[in-house]
Amino acid sequence: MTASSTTADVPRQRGGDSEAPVLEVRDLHVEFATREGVVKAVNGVNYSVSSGETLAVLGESGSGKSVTAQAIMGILDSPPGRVAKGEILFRGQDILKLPENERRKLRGPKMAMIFQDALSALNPVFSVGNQLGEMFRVHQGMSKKDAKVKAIELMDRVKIPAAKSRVDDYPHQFSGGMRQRIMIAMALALEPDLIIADEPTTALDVTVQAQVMDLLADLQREYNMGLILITHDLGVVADVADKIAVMYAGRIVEQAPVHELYKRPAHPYTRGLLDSIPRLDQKGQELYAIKGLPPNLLKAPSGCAFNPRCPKAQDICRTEMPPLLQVTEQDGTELAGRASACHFREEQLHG
Amino acid sequence: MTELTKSTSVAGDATAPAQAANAEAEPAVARVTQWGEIRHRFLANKLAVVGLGLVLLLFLTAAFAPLIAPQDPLAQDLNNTLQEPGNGHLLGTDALGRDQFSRIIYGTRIAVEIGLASIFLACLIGIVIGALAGYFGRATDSVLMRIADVFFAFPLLIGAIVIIIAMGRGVMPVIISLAVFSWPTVSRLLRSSILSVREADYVLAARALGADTRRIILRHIIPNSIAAVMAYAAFSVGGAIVAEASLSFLGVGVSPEVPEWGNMLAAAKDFMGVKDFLWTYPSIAIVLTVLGFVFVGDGLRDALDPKLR
Amino acid sequence: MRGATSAKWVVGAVIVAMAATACSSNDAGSKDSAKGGTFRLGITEPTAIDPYNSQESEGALVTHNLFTGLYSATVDGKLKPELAESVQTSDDGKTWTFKIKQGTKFSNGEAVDAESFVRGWTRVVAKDSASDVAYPFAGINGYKELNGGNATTFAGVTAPDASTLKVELSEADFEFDKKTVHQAFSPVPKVAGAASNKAYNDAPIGNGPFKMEGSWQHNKSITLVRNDDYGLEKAKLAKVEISILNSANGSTLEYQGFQSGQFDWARMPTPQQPVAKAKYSPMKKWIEADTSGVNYLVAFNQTAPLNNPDARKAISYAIDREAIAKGVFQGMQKPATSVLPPSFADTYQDGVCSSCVKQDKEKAKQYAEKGGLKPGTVLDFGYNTGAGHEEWVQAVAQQLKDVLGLDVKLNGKPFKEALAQQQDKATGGIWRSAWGADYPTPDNFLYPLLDSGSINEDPATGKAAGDNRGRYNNPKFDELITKARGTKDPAARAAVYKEAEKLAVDEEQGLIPLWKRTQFRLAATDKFNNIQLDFFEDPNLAEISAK
Amino acid sequence: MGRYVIRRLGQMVVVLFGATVILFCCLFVLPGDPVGSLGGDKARDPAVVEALRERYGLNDPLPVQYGNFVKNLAQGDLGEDYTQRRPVTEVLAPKLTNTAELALAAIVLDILIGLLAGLIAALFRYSFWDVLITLLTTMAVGFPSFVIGMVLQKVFVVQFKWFPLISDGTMNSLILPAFTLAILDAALVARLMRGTMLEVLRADYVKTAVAKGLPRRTVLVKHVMRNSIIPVVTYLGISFGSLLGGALITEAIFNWDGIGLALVQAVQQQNNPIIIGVVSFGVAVFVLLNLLVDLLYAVLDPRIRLA
Repeated sequence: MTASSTTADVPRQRGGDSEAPVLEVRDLHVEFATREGVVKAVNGVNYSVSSGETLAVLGESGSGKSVTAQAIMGILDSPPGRVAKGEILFRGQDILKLPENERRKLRGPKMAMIFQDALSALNPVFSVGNQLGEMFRVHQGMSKKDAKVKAIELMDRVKIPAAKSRVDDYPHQFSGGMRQRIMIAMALALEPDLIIADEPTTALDVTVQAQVMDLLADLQREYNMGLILITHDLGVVADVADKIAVMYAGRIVEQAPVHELYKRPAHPYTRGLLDSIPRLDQKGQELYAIKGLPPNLLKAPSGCAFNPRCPKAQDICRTEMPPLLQVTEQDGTELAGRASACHFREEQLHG
Repeated sequence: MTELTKSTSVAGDATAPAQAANAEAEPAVARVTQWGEIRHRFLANKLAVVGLGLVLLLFLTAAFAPLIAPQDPLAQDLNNTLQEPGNGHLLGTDALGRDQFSRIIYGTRIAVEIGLASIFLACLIGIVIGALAGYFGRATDSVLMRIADVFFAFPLLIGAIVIIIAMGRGVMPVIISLAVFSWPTVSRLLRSSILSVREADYVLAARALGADTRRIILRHIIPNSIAAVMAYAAFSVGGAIVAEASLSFLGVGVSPEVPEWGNMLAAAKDFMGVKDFLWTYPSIAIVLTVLGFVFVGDGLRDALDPKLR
Repeated sequence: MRGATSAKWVVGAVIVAMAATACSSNDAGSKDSAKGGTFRLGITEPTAIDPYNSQESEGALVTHNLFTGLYSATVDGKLKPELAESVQTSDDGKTWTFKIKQGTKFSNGEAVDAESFVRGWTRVVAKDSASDVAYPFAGINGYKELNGGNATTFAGVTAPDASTLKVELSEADFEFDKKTVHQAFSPVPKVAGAASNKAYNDAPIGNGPFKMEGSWQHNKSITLVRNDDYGLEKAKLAKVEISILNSANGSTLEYQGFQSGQFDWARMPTPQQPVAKAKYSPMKKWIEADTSGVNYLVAFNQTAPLNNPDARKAISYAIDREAIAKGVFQGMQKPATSVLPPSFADTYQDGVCSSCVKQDKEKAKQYAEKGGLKPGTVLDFGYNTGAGHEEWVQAVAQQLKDVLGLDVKLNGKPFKEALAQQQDKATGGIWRSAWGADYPTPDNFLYPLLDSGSINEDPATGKAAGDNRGRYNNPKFDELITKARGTKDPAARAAVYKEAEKLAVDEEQGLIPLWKRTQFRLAATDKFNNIQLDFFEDPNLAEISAK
Repeated sequence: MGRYVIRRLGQMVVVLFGATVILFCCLFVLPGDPVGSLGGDKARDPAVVEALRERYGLNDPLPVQYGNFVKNLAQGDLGEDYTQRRPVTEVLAPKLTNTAELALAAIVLDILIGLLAGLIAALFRYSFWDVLITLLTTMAVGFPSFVIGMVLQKVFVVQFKWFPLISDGTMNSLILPAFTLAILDAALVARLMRGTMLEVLRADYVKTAVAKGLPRRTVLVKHVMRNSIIPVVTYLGISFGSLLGGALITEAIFNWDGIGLALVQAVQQQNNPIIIGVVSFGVAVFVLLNLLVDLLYAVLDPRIRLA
């Protein structure tokens, strides 16, 4: 079977150039034109992800994390949205420069996306088999019958019980967890190099969340794919991610390997996020919450966008925008893969 | 559901970031400011304002018809029949030498009278029956809704003709016949919005706080359902005016001697190609009036429920 | 869709037509049958073309050309013998003996004899037929029994031999022969069967100058072809194609069809008449005729406020017929000054209704005062809607208001409702009405409209079922009518009818004449010779010939 | 599904019963005698009136008349028309064909014009075409069909003579009436289509489809159209009533020999069997059509469960 031969091949290839990132985002700017003015949703984001690596992008809603993902996939609503500046390198090639038709061919076979709400992300009027099989029919010109066989295989793959009898069912006939598995199956169908999962478990029950997350992680390992996991849930991230980028108001405010970040956040916003996770050992204490609301992107505050909410904000925070800079140990040694956009990053890290 | 103009719909476009930004900046729905909000959104809609202008013009013309009309709309002048526009008659004269401009001006009265009265009556019946059905549910609901189905099943014009057969021509029969076949839409609207509002959080909250049912209906359910009814009503007044003119055009509306646009068109029909001014001007009057109500209805609907755009 | 189906129809019709012409040209000795031309016109759907129930002008058009009876009427209301070779009338005016011309045939070959007439007449009057045109037979002995279902034969109509038709009347009527021009008096062949014979209803076999080609295509068409075996003077046209148009806009369609060359004969909508006249009159394609009818106002003689002649005269004087004719009808209607139409040359009295001649406000007011019509008196003015009367009644109402200060209440109703109200005993005021003659006799106006015998009041409900809905009731007038009917000499009879009209219409103003019945037609005189409007307001198909 | 259909058919019978009862009551209160006059405006002979009243059972009490009506209706018999005395079914059949033709042509136009205009407006949102279409559709809603009909007739028949005034049985004579009848619904369909499509275009599953690397055409035709069409189908079902009402006007203006014109004439003539025939037919078709639309809705949208 073709499927088995490719699965055997591809990981080897990928293993070959694991040093070069699958995807690299450079200085990405995304804007939305609205009646009230131009909304700058993403303002110079940089990140990369390699084969087999998981990058978690963290942030509140409106922080620009989903928009970045949509820009990568090329599914921004445009108009009004557009990439104003920047590069998105997929295996070294700037895909923003590709003609739409070329770019389309990447989607599915090379990169795929998993959406937050599988119920609305699956077309309600087509059977799941149809929607899964569509990947094979469109990209590989497979016949309807063969595509259906593949669809059943995929459903088995993501552990949907009785796949054969359910392949003709419609999305609304599945439970939330099962639907998300179908989304995952659809993303995996053509074994892409990169998967972007946009809050894949947010809409699910807690018990199901872990199952789906585990499944995703297993499959990622198995296929050695790059994974961008977009979430606002720090709990989810800890187990699966290799590195984390924290976004706030369209910028990355902190970047770090996962455990480093948990141990020692280098940005007050990250600190706030971590503190707001309920912990068993602090039962009975009042839960921490970051005060205030995310900024209005139409009129972002001057200086650091987080300053109105920051407990440690100083005058400089209100006037000068802090760039994303390398974070060092107290002795000055650079911390690999760590950066923070805070005027007082060192204090935050060590204090 | 549908969009009207560029200006109004852009706001609805707020994609992820802007939406998030706006939504969170205005927490929950501040019910106190709702009406102000609606007015604001309505007035921001250019077509709606144009429509409002047309409707106001219609009302004013109807109210001050005797002052505006240069002549008695019934005064005949058999020596000056079928005069082309001009020569002392701005829009010409009809087959009995009556001043067409004055007749069109007076025609606003019938249009306003029938349009408003029939829809008001329809809303009244519809709200009562819809509220009863939605509130009591079960047997009451199914009986009332079957009755509504019966009336709903008559195409408006055809049903209206049947009633007019029984009642004879005239203003009152037209009003009644239009109302009788329009109310089911209102009651369905009200019933379904009651059913959905009944489970809405703030109603559950009110119930949890121990508010009694009647209070809930009057204070929470009706005001929230009325919005949809109002938009429907504004839109339907235009429809009722068209229906009323259609009935007259078919020779079953108000009495032929009444200065009314449909009557004028019916009388002018045979002059097609000979005296075209006889039907063009009443047509323009009808179109402007209906457009006015359509614009207002659209604008109201959009303002009341921006989601629907 | 439409295109496909109607294309099929057209093809079908062409094939039928070709077959028909092919057949007839093979017939011996009818070389000219393919010649003669085709006359095309539009009518609205008739009620019936079978003589048993053929009634309005459209039905008459077809029936008269399919059937030939004892007499026909000329345009000016004169009798023209057809199958009646001779007639004898008893001195009491009750027994009529007609000699039927022998040797003529129905188009199925059956001979036309006296029995065919008995058959035809019986068929109309029989109860089961429920015919709308049985009333002209009402004066014949045995009518009540046959019409009421108590007899199956018509006692007063007998055929002693094949060429003799004997008719016995219950009352003297020296004008009975004139009644027989009505198409209901047609002979029918044996195949006609009962009135419920649907096949015959839609494709009657007759003895007229034309015969049916195929059946009546309801709402589509009726096609007539020349009857080459016709026993009298044969028609010249080879074919008559009658398109059936929507009655809602029949005249508009006819007019447009004429303009585009689709029709050779047409009516036109009133508003278009002046334009059409200006255009077609110089081309000699314009036909204008005062026909045998009158437009008038019913005045309710027995109910206030018009229960005296003075009040009725006040109304009549107050109306400016001339102004309305000019202003509203754009000069296309002419004021009527009598009930009997000018087409009845022997009895026509121009200006017999002195109040009709000219509007006279002074006289109107004087009569109003005498008749108790005070300013502010409520006057109901009824009319039937949907028939084009909406406009001019308003003009009349306005004049009554202006001149007499009456509070005129216009009351438009669909015809049947209007009728019910007119028949009601309590109804007062005036009502718009019109009358057209069924046969060319003054009796056909004066008796139904003004004789007390035509009130026909139902004792239980008080409803007037007759045509004298104004309930004019004057024994003197009734006497005159009876006298006229019993007068054998035509000139003396005409004098009595004139006297009766003067009494009822002038002296007592039993009803109020308004306009003559004036008809306008367009005719393709460039293609056809001798086109005229006949007594029934139809083209004289049997006499038209192609140029 | 089967049970649902049966239940709905049951409701339909109730609705039809109610509608015909209303109809009978309205006709019964009329003062005129339905057989009281001839086709023209002459009174009928009393003897004939009586004979006809007997023949048509008009002397029976209303409930008996209604019972007979229902009994005959069950056998597909709508009685006899009062003027020509031909079976109503026979009189109405060709008219029905004509109206069906007109209505069908109008619905096809509705769908063609409406969907296309809505599609263009939604896809090229805020473009010149969108603004134009939005404006035109909004205006069209304000133009009563008799005004549209008269304008079309004046311009294309009287002025340019492109179309015949008399229906000559060709496609040509169908165009203007069908257009007149279609215009309002086409505009409403376009507005509905535009709105729905904009909503659908924003839907997550469309994003998914794009993210799956489907060609634009597949995304539009399969994923967007299929979902956008659902409300349009429902709308067309409900709009059938207004279509019939519009047919009254359109047929009157264009002399289209359909049931609408027959109704208007029957009202003037108090030809009750025709009125009853046309109105009950209209009601029945409307109700049946809505059942079909609901069933179709369930087919188009698998989320709908008929119960």
